[in-house]
Amino acid sequence: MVSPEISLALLLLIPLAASGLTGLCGQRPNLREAITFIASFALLAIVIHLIGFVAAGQRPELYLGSFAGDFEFKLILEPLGAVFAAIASSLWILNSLFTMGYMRGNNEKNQTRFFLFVAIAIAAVMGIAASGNLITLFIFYEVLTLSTLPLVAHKGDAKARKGGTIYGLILMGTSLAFLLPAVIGTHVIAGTTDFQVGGVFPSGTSLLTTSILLFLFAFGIGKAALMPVHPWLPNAMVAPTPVSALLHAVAVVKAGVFTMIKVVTLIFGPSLAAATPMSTVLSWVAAISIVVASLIALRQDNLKARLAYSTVSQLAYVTLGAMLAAPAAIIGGALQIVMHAWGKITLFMCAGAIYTVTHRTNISQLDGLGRSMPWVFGAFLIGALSIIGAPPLGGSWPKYFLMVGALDSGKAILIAALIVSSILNVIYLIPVAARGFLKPPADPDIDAKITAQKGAYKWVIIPPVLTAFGAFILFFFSGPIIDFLMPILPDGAF
Amino acid sequence: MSGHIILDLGLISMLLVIAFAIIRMRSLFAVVMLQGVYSLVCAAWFVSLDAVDVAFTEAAVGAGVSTVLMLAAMLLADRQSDEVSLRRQIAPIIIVIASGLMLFYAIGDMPIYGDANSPANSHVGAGYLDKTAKDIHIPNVVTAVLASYRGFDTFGETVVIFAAGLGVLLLLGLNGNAGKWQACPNGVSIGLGQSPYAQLGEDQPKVSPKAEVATNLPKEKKTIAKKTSQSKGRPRKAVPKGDVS
Amino acid sequence: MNEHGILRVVSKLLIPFIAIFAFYVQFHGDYGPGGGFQAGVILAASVILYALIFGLEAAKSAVPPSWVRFGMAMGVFLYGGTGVATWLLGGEFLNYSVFTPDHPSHGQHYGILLVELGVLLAVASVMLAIFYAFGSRPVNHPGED
Amino acid sequence: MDILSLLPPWLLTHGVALLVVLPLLAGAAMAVIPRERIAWTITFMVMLICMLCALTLALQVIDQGRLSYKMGGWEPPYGIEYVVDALSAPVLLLISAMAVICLFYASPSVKAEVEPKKRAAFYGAFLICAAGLLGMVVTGDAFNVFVFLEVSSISTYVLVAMGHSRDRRALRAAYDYLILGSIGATFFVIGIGFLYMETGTLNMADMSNILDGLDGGSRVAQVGFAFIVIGLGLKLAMFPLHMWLPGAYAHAPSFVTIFLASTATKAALYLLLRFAFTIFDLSFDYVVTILSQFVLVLAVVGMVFASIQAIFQTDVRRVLAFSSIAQVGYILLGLSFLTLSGLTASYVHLINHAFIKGGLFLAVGAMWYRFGITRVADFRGLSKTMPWTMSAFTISGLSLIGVPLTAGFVSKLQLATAAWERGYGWAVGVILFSSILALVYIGRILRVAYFETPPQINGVEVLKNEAPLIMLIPMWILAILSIVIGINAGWVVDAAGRAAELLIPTQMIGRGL
Repeated sequence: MVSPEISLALLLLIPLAASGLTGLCGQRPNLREAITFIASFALLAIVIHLIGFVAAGQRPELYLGSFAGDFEFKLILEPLGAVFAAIASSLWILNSLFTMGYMRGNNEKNQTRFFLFVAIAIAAVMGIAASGNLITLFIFYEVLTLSTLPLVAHKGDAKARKGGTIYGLILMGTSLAFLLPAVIGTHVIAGTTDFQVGGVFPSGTSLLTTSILLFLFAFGIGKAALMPVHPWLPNAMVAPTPVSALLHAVAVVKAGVFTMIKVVTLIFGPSLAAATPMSTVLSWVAAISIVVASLIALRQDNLKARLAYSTVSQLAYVTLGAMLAAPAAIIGGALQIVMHAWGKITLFMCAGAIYTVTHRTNISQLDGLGRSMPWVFGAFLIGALSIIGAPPLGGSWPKYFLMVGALDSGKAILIAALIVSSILNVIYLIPVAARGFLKPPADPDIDAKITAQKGAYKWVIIPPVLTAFGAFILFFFSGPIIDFLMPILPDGAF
Repeated sequence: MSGHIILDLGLISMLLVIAFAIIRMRSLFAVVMLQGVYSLVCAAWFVSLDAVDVAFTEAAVGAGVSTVLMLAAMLLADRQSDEVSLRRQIAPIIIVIASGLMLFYAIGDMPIYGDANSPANSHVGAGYLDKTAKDIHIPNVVTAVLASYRGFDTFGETVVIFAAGLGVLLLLGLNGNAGKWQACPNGVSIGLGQSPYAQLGEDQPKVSPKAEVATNLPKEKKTIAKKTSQSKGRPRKAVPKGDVS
Repeated sequence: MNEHGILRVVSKLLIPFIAIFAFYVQFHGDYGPGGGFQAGVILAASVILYALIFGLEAAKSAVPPSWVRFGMAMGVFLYGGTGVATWLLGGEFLNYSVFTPDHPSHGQHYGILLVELGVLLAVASVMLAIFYAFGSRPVNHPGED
Repeated sequence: MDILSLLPPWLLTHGVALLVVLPLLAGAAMAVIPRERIAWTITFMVMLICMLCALTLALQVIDQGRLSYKMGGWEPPYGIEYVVDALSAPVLLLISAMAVICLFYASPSVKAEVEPKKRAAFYGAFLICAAGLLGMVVTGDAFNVFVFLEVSSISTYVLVAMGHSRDRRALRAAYDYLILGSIGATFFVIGIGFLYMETGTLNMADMSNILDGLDGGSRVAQVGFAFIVIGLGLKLAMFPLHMWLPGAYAHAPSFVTIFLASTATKAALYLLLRFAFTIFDLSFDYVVTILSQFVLVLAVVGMVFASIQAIFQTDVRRVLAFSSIAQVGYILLGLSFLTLSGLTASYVHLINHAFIKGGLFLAVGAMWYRFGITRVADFRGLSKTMPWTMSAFTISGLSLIGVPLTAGFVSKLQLATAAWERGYGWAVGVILFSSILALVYIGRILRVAYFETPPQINGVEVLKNEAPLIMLIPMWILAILSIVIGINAGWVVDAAGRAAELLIPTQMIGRGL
């Protein structure tokens, strides 16, 4: 079998190779897409292979040398990273399928460039997932920003340029201004930036220092879209929908919250994080983000914008879990990464499918469309329910654990935020599907035409159905995932 | 000794007066002439300081040739210099005063002029006096230091002078006909359109003969590209430049 | 310029002496003040004086610009070449003693002589070059001379 | 070292001098060589030999430590000594290697920008400039530094002025540079004079010993040090003394800008390190005060102000020029920490910035070569019309910002760590704030290049018109170097560490903190 070191290297090399080959095969779309698929399946296989090692208690490690002084460049896969890698690689397959359908269906320009940068972004995500220390993580974090920037500004018109500029400025700006100092501070204070179970800071570190560092991390990880550094996310909505699906469900935002959890558990350690006064402040910020973003989402008519604000809200769940720092809350946050990924990608793919077939973007235009596109709207409904947290869908578990975590850490009042948010979720997500199924069609003739042509668009319809099914299946697999994740917490913490 | 001091003081005050006169004067001819005078007085002062070699150089270069060169340069320019507003003089005056204060600050700790025990006269300087007689057998120690002990410095100085000559050669040419040639991009010149200097040039972008311009037909693109890359000879064409004087 | 008769006569008499004085300064540098720098400037001054009295074109035909250009480079070459020669003889750069290993001080004399000649050539040529360059430019103010 | 035993022994002994003498003599030869092609070939060969020479010297330094060469065979305090050590060897290699890289690029670039008859002499001036810079770095004699400072300065003024056939403003820029540069040189030579007055010697090592014995010396030495710092500050474009730089970089011929941007300020920075830490040292209070207070403040102000000014420039070359001033601020900041890690970071950035800025100016030069453009607004659609050039520009630009996996990140990481260790948390903030400003000014250019459509000429879109291969190769060498350092900067950091150890000997660590 392939050794763990080589597997780790392959984790980066497969998407990079796919990117290179895609660039070379730009003139032949079929070959290009075939490469993407082969690469995505190969990547998933490698990830599963690696998960085997991790589940057996091993920590595959790849040391790439020190790149400057005592800053090292190394990859270590631990359970949290393995889960993240698994989500990203499995959703890459489905997203590629969807991308192909979307791109061809809409005759987008520069398709090769698109596939090329998506593959690089996936490589960066794998790098983030498998980073052995903060510096390595930071490097891949920036690579991810840069590789997704051309995707956001893909259309190249004035709006896309503006979106791209805001995206680049906020993500690069926060990471340079806050995250990098936090990383350097950690390096100087702790003498290392390696991720360790239970944290790295020496016991005498003052709580003021850790408070400052935690603050820098929380806002430096701009990809976690904690308010007020969230504006990049709604602005990134100018991108083609597959990008939004990738950004909002798989790559960018998940990388952000993943980093957040990883920092809290493996750099600070749950006990130190809980003892740091700043964590209380930040958990309030997260709670406020959850509610405020939901309220904003309520007022959006553009479907993608509504989903974007919903994402801001849902990401804050993860941040909340991390900042509560109780074991249950951390597990809840980690689960939220998984569950939200599947739920939200479903919603975005549905939005993309609707746009590809009907060229409609606003919720008010969807009346009665569910009858001509039942699969898409059905998938949307399931995705929405999962996001809301209704059993028996995957999304219900994280909310449960977060509530337990909030109780454990003595911040029961924050449960109110979770409940309010769930109610708001219902208010802003369910009507979308309801309009489609219940309201009479605005223009039956066009809808009939759509029904007739639907076969041509099957590649944008199948993926969301599959992910919706996944969101359902995951409900039953949360137990193994939790068991798998437990080693990231110090012994006996749960 | 006291006579020496009176002489020195007289020469230095003359230098000061001339320097101020040069600064205040606006007729360039007078400035050039005063600079010659300044060098001459300077040379006299160096003689009084027993630096005969330096004095000789100052007299030959400063008072002699450079005056002539300045005159030749002056012929090409206006005869009067423009008035410089007081506001623009403030910063330089502050800098000059600050530097002067720093120099005065140091004076207190300087060795007395001619002090045989000062580091400059005792360490390497005294060594040169001994060594020259032993190693080189020439009476003029200055020449020995310049051309042998520190010969590489003099080589460097020769190159400095050569570089100045090369600069003149490059910028003016020896026959007064340089500076007409204009640079030109080796392709299509675009983008002069909104240049802030556009009003001095032309608004229309120039297309040079080697321009690689094509219609939107993909087949033709390649043929044109090939043709242009084959044609080696590149006719020069002046492109209007933003000229700010 | 033909009306400046006295100037022409006097300068015709003076110029050779100025040039000879330059060489005196050059070769007497070992014993008294002077050396290649001063000598070069004085030599250039003699040509410049000639140009001022008899016109630039006359000076240019006496000392053509191409010579000047060549002289500049030769000056540096003579200096650097002395160093290269000491290299070839196995010494350090500009270690003149290797010219006459038996009498290092003689070698020093030769070396100093050679490099001072280089300085003379370079300085005189560059001064002339600068003068030619400025003198040859078209004058902006035809009203004055 | 095995390689060293293969080389002729003559080279091992005399390579130190050959490095400077060869380009000087070749430069003189250019005045009489009529043909441009021959001139280029000779120049290229000479600089190649210099580079190999510098490489040999670097190997020798690793092998044997300090190398010393007695010019004219005279013993050091009397004759001029040439010294190569861990501090100067990397800078020598940097200057000669950048010269070779630039020369690759020169043959088309100079053809487009310099009058045919003058090209040979132009290469001559370049050779003299390079020799001057090398001489400044390799010499161990304080006055010889001044001589070579003048050699390089005079030829630089000429080279900058040669931009006049492209843009008449080059003459004004060269004149400004001449005036300010001469003032700087005057300050420097007064400082040297004062040092001579204090110590009676010009040899750096001797001077350092005597100053130590005098316990830092009197006011004369103090004023001398201040004058030297100001003089060098002008040459290296320390913040308020930088006025000459934007004009000189913006209007010189591309080839000259590239070479100057990547080497000239670096050589002056090297001299500052040399004077401040080896001739003087941190046991003298006034050195500590000047470096850790004045230089620190100027560095920080420069980093922020120059970056802000860069944002508002319309000409890309001016953007990059102001960015250079800001980057000099970074280097000075590291220096002013007076710690081992600070100096290491400073030295690393000195090397990295040469590659980064060289790469950027190479790309900008190629853009002028093809399209006659230098303004930000004219960059529209360049990613389509010059994809390879623009990609190289992008990589170097990202490196300037300090994006991970590039050289710029390594230096900023080192610098920020050093600042943190020094206890200057605020300096970390300034470094990163300045990086964000860099993100803005580079991002502005990239945005125009990538997201706007190429312009049309007479209604026809300008087609792909890539720079010639010979121009692409150097800029890609530097871009790739930037990435290589970003991935593994071990060798640069090691070299810098060795240099820093030379600057702050063990007993001096922690002095002046």
